[in-house]
Amino acid sequence: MNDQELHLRLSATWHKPTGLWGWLTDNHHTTIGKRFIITAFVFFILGGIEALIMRTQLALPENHVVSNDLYNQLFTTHGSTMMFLFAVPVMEGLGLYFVPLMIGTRQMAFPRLNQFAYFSYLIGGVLLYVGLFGNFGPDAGWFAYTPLSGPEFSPGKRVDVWAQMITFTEMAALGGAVSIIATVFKHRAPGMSLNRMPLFVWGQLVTSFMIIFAMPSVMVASGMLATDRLIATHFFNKAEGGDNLLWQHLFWFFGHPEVYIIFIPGTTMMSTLVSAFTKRPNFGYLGMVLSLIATGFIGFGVWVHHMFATGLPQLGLSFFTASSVLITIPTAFQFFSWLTTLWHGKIHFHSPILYSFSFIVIFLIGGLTGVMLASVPLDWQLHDTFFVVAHFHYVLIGGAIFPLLGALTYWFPKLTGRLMNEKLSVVTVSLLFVGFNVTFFPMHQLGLMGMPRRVYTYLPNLGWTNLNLLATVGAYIFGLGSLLFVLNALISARIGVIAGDDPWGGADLEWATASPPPAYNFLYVPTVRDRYPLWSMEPDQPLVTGLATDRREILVTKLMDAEPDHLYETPDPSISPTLVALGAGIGIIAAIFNPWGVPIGFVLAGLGLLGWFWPKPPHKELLEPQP
Amino acid sequence: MRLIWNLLVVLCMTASLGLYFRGLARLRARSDRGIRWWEASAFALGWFTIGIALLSPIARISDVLFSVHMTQHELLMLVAAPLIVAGRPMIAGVWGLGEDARARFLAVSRAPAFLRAWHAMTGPFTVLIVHAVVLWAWHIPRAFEWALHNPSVHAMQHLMFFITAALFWWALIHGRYGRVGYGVAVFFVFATAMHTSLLGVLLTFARHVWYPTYAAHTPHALEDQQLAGLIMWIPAGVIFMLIGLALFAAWLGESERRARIVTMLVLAFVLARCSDYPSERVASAEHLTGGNVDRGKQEIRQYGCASCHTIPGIPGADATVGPPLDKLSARGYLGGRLANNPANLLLWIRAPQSVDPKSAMPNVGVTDRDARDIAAYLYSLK
Amino acid sequence: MTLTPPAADTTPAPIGRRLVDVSSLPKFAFGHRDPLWWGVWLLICIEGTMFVMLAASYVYLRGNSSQWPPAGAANAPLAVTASTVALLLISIIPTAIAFRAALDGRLRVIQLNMVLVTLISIAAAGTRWLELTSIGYNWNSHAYGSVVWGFYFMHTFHLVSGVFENLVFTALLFIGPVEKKHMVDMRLSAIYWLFVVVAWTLLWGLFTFDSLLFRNSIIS
Amino acid sequence: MRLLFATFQSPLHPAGPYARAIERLWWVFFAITAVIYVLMLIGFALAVRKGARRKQADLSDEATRSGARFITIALSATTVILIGLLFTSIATGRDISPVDDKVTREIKITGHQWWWEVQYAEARPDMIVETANELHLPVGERVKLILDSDDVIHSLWIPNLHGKRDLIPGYDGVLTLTADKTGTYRAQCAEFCGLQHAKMAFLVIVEPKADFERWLTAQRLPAPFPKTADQQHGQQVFLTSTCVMCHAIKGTSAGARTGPDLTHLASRRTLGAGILPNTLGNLHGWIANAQTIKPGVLMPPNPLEPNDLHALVAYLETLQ
Repeated sequence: MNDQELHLRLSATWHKPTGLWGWLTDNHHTTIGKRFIITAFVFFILGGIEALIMRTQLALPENHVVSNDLYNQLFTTHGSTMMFLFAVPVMEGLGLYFVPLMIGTRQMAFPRLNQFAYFSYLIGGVLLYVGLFGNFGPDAGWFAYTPLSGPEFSPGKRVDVWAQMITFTEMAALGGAVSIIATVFKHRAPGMSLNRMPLFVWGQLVTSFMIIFAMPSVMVASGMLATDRLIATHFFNKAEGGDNLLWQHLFWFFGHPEVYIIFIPGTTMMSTLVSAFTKRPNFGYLGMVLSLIATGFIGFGVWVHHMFATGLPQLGLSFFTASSVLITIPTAFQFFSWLTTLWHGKIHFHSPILYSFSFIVIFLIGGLTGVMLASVPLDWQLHDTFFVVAHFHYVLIGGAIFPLLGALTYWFPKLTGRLMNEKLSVVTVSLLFVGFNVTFFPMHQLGLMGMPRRVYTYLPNLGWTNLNLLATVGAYIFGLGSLLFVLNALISARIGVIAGDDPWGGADLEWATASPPPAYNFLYVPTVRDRYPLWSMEPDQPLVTGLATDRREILVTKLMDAEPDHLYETPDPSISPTLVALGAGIGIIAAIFNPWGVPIGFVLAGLGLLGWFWPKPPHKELLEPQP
Repeated sequence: MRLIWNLLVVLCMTASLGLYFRGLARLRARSDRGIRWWEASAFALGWFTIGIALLSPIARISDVLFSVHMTQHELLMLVAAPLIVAGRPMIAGVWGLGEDARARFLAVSRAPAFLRAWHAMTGPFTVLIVHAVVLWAWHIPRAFEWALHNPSVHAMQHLMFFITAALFWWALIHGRYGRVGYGVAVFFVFATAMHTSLLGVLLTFARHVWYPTYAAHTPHALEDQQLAGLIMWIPAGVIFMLIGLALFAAWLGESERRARIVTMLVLAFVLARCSDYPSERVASAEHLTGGNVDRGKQEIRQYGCASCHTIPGIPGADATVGPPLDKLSARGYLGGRLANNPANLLLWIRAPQSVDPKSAMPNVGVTDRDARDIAAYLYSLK
Repeated sequence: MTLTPPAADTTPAPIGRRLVDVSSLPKFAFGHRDPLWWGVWLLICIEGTMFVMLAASYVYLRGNSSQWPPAGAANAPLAVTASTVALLLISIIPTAIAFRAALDGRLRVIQLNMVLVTLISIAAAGTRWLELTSIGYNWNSHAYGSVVWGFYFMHTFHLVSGVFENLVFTALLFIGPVEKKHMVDMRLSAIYWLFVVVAWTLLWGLFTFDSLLFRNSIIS
Repeated sequence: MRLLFATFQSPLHPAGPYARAIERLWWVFFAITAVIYVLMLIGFALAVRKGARRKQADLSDEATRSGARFITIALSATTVILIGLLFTSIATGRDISPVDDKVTREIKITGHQWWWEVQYAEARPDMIVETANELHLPVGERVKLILDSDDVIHSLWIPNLHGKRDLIPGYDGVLTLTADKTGTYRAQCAEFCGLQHAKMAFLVIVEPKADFERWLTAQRLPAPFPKTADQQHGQQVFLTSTCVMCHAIKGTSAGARTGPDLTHLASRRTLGAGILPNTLGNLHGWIANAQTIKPGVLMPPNPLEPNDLHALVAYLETLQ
């Protein structure tokens, strides 16, 4: 069989269904990954518009652009969107798209789970926005502190929408995480031992583990909140033995790791970019990996620093400060490694590396203000002020969005086959950088001048006006930059320069196949001999052959050393996972109005699951009944 | 009662130290391998920590302050236990025994029943669960109070803490999967860190004094309990993290080492599987060695390889002095000494005596060029 | 850096390349070699964390109340709750036998034991129903009621899914055709069932023996 | 208005020892982190310049060694600095959380949606002073604030005197503070508490001891009986309209506790929880329709006849 024939056969086997039916049934990781990314960007734009409306409202004191009621809905939706509907899904989307390509396999471990995850995510997101546009959007903050979010102080359906949205998006995140872990552990190309995985893949792995242990906590919490509201349980009702701080503990046990769930992929994209544009391996690979793991580990131990002002045991405060400060060390290691890599590398100035430079300038401020906030006395003054708003935007936009946009520019050819317009990209990154700093730097000052967070307006005589106006101007510049990025992506996807397989001379396996990759990813699964396979690829590097071409068979390798182990058939397109998501969706949304929705959704989802897992012919290797 | 237990502790500790260092001395007298100095130092440090935990004023104050008591327990479980385990006390201990006792011990330890029990007891999952159950069970108010009032029960509590912790660390560090299992170990360290932290969290945020005895000793019993919880949560969590990271680093190193072996195996695998693609077999064999298969065929006859070896494709080469050379590419080792790769094959063809002076294969003065051709031919065989 | 133009055929031709032929590898594997094994254990991690969070909430709420359980809060009769736990624990035996038998594909043994597991799990669901109908308080009675009903809700959800899974699996074993790789799934389903059993045993122990566990603690 | 808020609402303008300790800590942190930031940026600038000028990436062992050396040194320095900052922070934390309970006064502050209730504790119930949205403190005295909430979580933040502390229903929070400079300081709710979180402010008036005692004595008196006919009419309006459903005026039959106690309304400086100066005009508008000024506030619009409204305000103005 020659390559042309092989190509035809594999294309037929891995054919992606098209049209509406295809949209509902396709489970290929590139399709799902791309969908996650695009949907997340739609939510990013919506969240951004909310931010601009809020900034417009705050531009002047006693302004009347929106009412306080709408403002509260807007900031709640903005926070929830950016955390649950944008940051986590977009990072996972990139993982779904690129992890299999970077580790050299044809498909993820559980494609149907990914499909289910996507539809759960979509339903959750749409639910939130139906709420906002129908004027029953949640208004108790993205943290939904009880008792404010409880049945007594938030009557109506608003917070219910929020709680159910959480359940959905967390289900999606968990599904993706399970799939990514199994894929990374079992689908790596022969020779790619753990010690040779790209740092981006490590980031996805650590993030996924964090999701597995952090998200259940918020699901339990949002479940308790929902039942408190719907069937009058008393988890957070002080009068009947419940407790309000329990909510905060459960929420922040998830909420703090959440920050690192967003930030860790950001740092590994940063590592990818630094290495790709200096043509040099990252310094201290082992240290980088351990830093990621240490960050993940410590991330679970510091949630209490969101609660310094609640009056915790005095004794504990110094311990909590210490553990919060500890997390600086692994991040510092990564910084020094990038610095060293830049120093010893040959820097090629393309737009993606400019995003990395922005990351350094911006995130560093966020990191240093983080050290300030870890100090209990300072936190008592700065907590819940605009200083904190500035801090976490410096951390999250600086630490995750800038590397994300850089990585998308870098990987754009692999997603679309074309390069993004370089000149536009340079303008974009400049606008974003300037806009960002003009928006958020003054907020530090505002916080120190006593401006609290989450206020829909402020009095004219407090001296906050000028800085707020400045921040609003910056927000529009930042908005313009984001818009330009989206436009550049849309235009370049149609008329950009054709990129070819490997336009940047990248090191990792995703560049070893066509751009965009064919449905089967690799004509022959590659083998790997070190951490930077394409830089050290020798002409005689073996290829894997012998995988079936008439069904979607993939190679499973061993966890540690990626020795070929067995063959595994991944499922064809199917409607069942979509139906399961839909069934669960009907149930959980119905539950807002009537608790019987839960069992109904359970039954509907169960029927879908039957279709999902019931074995289909042709049956191979039958088991003969033994006497 | 207390005095008796303290005496017993002193006795046990002296005995164990004597046994360990006698074994260590014997081992080192026999060979320079075995237990390394840093391992022995770890043991000594762990032993010293036990002394601090059980015999210093810490032990006395721990009756009054829960936080000190907690420190004592963490010293036993998180400092002493892993250090002692790192010192390989079993090996040294066995060697420290007298000749007869050692023989008897070895006989018992090799009995299938004993092995089965030991195996069951030291599975990583088992030790995780056992340690967790012991830890949580002893913190149940009733159980803890019992230990506070009864020195024998208290001794039992310490013993159980220490033994289950030691088994936990033993299973993770030296356990049956060795370094391959360090990944599992990292996960189990994480799981243990999480559940012990949870206990710490519950103690920190509790509004009750869990153990009333302490309330009788100090008016600040609640603060004392919070401090105890915090010690269990944060400093202990940091120690867990550091151990976890160290194990993880070792795991990655092991994965690299194994991947090298696997790459070698894959190479053999590749060549062995080439049979379906004859032209590529030749091409890849030539690529690997830089030689020429056809010329190699000639040279094999010229150098007289056939008088000792059976070689497919060479007329008359069916001698049985040396091993047959078919499927050479699928072999793991050359001459029983060298890993099978092109460079080693060339070396072996040209100078077997320099690799293994006891080998019957002579140095027949093959030139580098010819050796490459011969190697190419041999690797092209099915 | 120069941008390479697109090649007509983007995949390198394998001529002259060494190939690793994997066609003879097995089509399935047991234990941690199998991706789905990881999927199931990760699912257990997720669900387990949820149970742990619920149990932690129980202990946390307990610490904030002066009386726990509140006066007059009567749990379901011990005989009923204990028989559910006993049934669940008994089901471990046939599960374990089927688990072993799956390794060498002894279909008869598996079928027999899966029928047993299914029957026992249905019986456990029955006693669970009795439990639910005889709890002496409601979820909206007090926080204690909320959290214990929380245990019940979460676990009954798992129990029903488990029964459903056992039923479907047993049906599959009889309807056939049974493939060798179903033995892998069979073992995974057994692992999950074991989790359902262990999770309840612990939760049940926590709230049933509450007074025994916490009797000595005092309020400051 | 300007006069009212003459002092900046800012942690950087401390008026008490605790806020001052935190301010000092802030400047220590600020200076050190600023130096680190500048050094890091210089480092990156140099690295980028170096990297840009190279012909080729340096993959030599020497480069690896020097990189490892740099990372080790830099990471050690980071750790040392962090430990230093940690101990500075802990030391300040100890300074601002006095262990002993030696205070001259206990004041209970209860958060409501969206106003503050203030109670000066006294042994005799009839001596208890109750006011709202205003905290008077004698200069130089250490006082203990007991913090509670009636509904949702609020957070009391008087940046010029101390850090913030949450008011959580069912938990008695404690904040001990001292003011050592007279003046008026603004405070604001810092935890999101619903619709009018933005307009839940608070004044802290630090006075010389004598002034404070005078104020306290005045506050203990019940409301004076209205003198003029207009004022008496106003009292009638108050007692017969919906006002009494929520408000109390000591000395009259009005005793509801949902809204602020109005016994000494006229002596207060602001209306609507620190958002309007307490002037005649503002009081009219506030009573007539507080919803336009503070949308969502629990006080309903009061469509009173004009003369009733004037009389009511005239009465309320007597409540000194």
